[in-house]
Amino acid sequence: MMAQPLSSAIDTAFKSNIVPDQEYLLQGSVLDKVVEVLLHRLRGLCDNVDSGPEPFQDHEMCFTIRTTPTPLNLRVRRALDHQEMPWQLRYIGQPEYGDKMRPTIIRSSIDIGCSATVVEFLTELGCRMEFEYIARGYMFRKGRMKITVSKVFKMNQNKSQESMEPLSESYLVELSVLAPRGQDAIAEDMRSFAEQLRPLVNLDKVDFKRLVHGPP
Amino acid sequence: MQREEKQLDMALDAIIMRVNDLKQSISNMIVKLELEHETLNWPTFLDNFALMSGQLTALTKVLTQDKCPALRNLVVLPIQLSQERDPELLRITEQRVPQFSHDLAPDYLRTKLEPDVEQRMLQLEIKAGNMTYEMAQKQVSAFNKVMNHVWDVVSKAREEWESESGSRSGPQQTTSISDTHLLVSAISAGKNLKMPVPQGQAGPPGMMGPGGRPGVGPPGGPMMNPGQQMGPMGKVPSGIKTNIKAASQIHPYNR
Amino acid sequence: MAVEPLYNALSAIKTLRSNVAVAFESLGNGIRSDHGEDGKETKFLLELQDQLTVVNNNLRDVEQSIGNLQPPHNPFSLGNSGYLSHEYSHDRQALYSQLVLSYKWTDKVHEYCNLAHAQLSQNSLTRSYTNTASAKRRRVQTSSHNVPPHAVDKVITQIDRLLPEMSVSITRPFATNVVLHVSVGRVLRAIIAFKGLLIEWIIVKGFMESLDLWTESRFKVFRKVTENAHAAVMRFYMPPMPEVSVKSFMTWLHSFNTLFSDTCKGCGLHLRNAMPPTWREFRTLEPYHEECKP
Amino acid sequence: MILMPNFGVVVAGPPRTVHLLNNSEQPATVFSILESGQKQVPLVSDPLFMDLMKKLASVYTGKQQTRMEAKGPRFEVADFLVKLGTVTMNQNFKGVLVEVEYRPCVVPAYCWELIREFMQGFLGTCAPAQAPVYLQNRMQEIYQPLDTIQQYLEQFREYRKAVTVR
Repeated sequence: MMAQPLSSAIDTAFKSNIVPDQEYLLQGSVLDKVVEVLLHRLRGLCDNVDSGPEPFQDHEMCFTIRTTPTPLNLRVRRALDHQEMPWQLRYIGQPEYGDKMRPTIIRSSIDIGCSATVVEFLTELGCRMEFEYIARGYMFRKGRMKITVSKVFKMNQNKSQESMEPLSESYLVELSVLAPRGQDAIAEDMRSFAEQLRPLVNLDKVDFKRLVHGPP
Repeated sequence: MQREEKQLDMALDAIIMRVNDLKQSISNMIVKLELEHETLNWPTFLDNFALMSGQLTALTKVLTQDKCPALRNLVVLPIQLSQERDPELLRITEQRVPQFSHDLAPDYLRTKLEPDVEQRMLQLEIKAGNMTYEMAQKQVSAFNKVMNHVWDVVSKAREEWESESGSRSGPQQTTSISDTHLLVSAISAGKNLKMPVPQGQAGPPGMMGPGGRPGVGPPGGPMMNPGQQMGPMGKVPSGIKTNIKAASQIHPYNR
Repeated sequence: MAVEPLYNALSAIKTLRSNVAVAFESLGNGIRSDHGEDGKETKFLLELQDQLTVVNNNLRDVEQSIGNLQPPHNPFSLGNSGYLSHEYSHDRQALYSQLVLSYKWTDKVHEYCNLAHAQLSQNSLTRSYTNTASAKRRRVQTSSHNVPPHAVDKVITQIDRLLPEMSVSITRPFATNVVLHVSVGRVLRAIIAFKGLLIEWIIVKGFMESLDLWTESRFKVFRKVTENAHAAVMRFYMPPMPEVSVKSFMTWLHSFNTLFSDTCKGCGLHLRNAMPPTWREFRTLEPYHEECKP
Repeated sequence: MILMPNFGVVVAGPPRTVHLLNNSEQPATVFSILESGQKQVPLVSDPLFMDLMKKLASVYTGKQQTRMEAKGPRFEVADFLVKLGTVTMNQNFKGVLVEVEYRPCVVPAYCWELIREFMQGFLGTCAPAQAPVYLQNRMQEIYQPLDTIQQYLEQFREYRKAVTVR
């Protein structure tokens, strides 16, 4: 489509596998009443011991655009607690669950920092917003692994942040690593880290597709 | 006569065997105490006692058996006393008794307690005999009361401990699979999050910042991912807000 | 140096401490079983009273023995113990070499302090306690160095209100002295460090640049303005009337609001050597190029 | 030094055009401008956005692929930045663009006169008397790198309309 020096530079980068575009992912949840225990344990396990957990509050919007063969999912995320930060546009590919032997979900993912005009841009481009939500919680780091413990809220119309309606009585726990293609060793590290959080949280490959089509 | 002697021999053999067993286990225990007192734990120690007590019971059983002739009717006579060292005696007594002399024989053949021990026993028996029935009863009940109390305390502590450890190991729920599924399908596919009204208009409902010019709104101009390998940023002015923030955060005066 | 009274004082302090500890301990324990059943409160109170009297007496002793002490006139001399660093035995050696080092160090500090004091008391030309290179013009007036913080705040907020195009924020990174962040219109920003009400240091930078006290602007024009601002600080320097000095400097700085849009009074042009007029006349605030100034 | 604002066009079903531009002053930034009728939506982003556009390829009929480039030397005079760019459209020479930036000043209105005087200094009568149309509505606002891109885009559009070399 475009043959430009910059894009060809990116092409080369992709070809030589230095662009971290693969996301290794494990998901789970923890009940509200024991989230403190989990946070405490994560504080001990993770790198940012002295600074404590990093709080965040993000607004995420999910867009789709009709492409062939499958529609494309794009996500826009912005930090509500740091309005001056750039917004994040994210492409997430189809997750691969693999067989029992594969420790984590793998999906391709492109993270792009961008300006606040991104929503208008996508809308004009022909994308349609499917849904939006607010995630509020804490982020931890352990080496390259990122652990988020967050509460998912529905967007309400009057936008007041106090009266947000939580989606469930659990916190969502996600363990993810963004790595270049072919670095499957990290998945093993993730599995062993997830093992340390058992039985408090069962981090696993959650196949939401089956859930959506399964019984409600 | 012949038959009785045979029976006596057999009974003595049995008794000697039992006594040897007992002796063996006592010496084992002493060795243990001397060599392993640092690592010895209470249960094994008590096991040793239990073993000895069992052996004692066995011994008493042998003594009270019908087959056993009445030993108290028999007399042991020292036939010969000698001041000479007797190697044979030394061997069979495991180097304990070197000679069978006047000095040692009375002690080894003693059937009654030593006089002063006997006297003290007598005193105690008198004391016990003098006690009235009520007093004894009272003391017994007091003792029972104390024991019951200790028993209660111990059993209560045990109950608590067991219930606690039981609840801990029990399946206390910290995570719910249905919640996991709910949350994951919500953030992945928008389950329960999709707006009730079907979107005829694709525009987001007015939660956009100022459109048109970027950087007029809060997010400041073009900002790069710091991890880019594309080289240093050019002259990229960031938002005004960022500037102030940066200035107050970085302490230039802190040397 | 009489050692005897020192020992006495130390032991008096020791007694005092132990008796105070006793008093607090019995106070902390409250009424004990050995107070008996009848009138235990009064007994306890009496006991406490006794202990407090003892403490009082001890305190008096301490004060007395302190009164007997004389402050040392000269630094302690280690004398021959200085040679203890030659001690051969290993475990001792470490201790004594450190002792001697720290003695030497304190001795040096003492010496330097004396020298510095002599220097500073002679040299009345300094503008402040620290010698800055550009600061040796006029007589020092300690009064304008040492101004209560709220007075400084008042003066600055007054100036802030006076000049509409200028916004000022006050920070105090080091206790009392003010560091001002000033922005003039959308043209420039400046950071000004004060000592009391005297301007110590100023850096002028572009509106989008990040401010700190030590790095210069990326742009030539603002480096030039910074230079001129240092000259202006000198020009407006007036210790007897620090408020006036600060006010006139700020007014001068404020005139840079039109740095890019004014033409030079001398040549009537915007640019000379690709630079806008960076000089402002001190009294009239008229813009001139560096090369055109009268 | 080279300046290369790149120019790619993608057209979707309703007339919508996405221009992707890149400036060597901000090498790690991609500027995208989406034109939909009269409306213009700019987006400033990481270069990875290019990769995302490739994923979207099936949406677009890459009908009019035009690639324009301004390339040339870069000079610094005191705080002025001057770039002389040779404009090519699909390898064909189109003209020369002169970019003058006065970097210390962030509000165009403050320094327009100053820049004009500077340009008269070396362009003589060729120097424009008026600020570019794009800037005229934004004279009082803080200048962004995106504003430079927008002006280049405007100039490129002119070149595409003009058939002959100016």
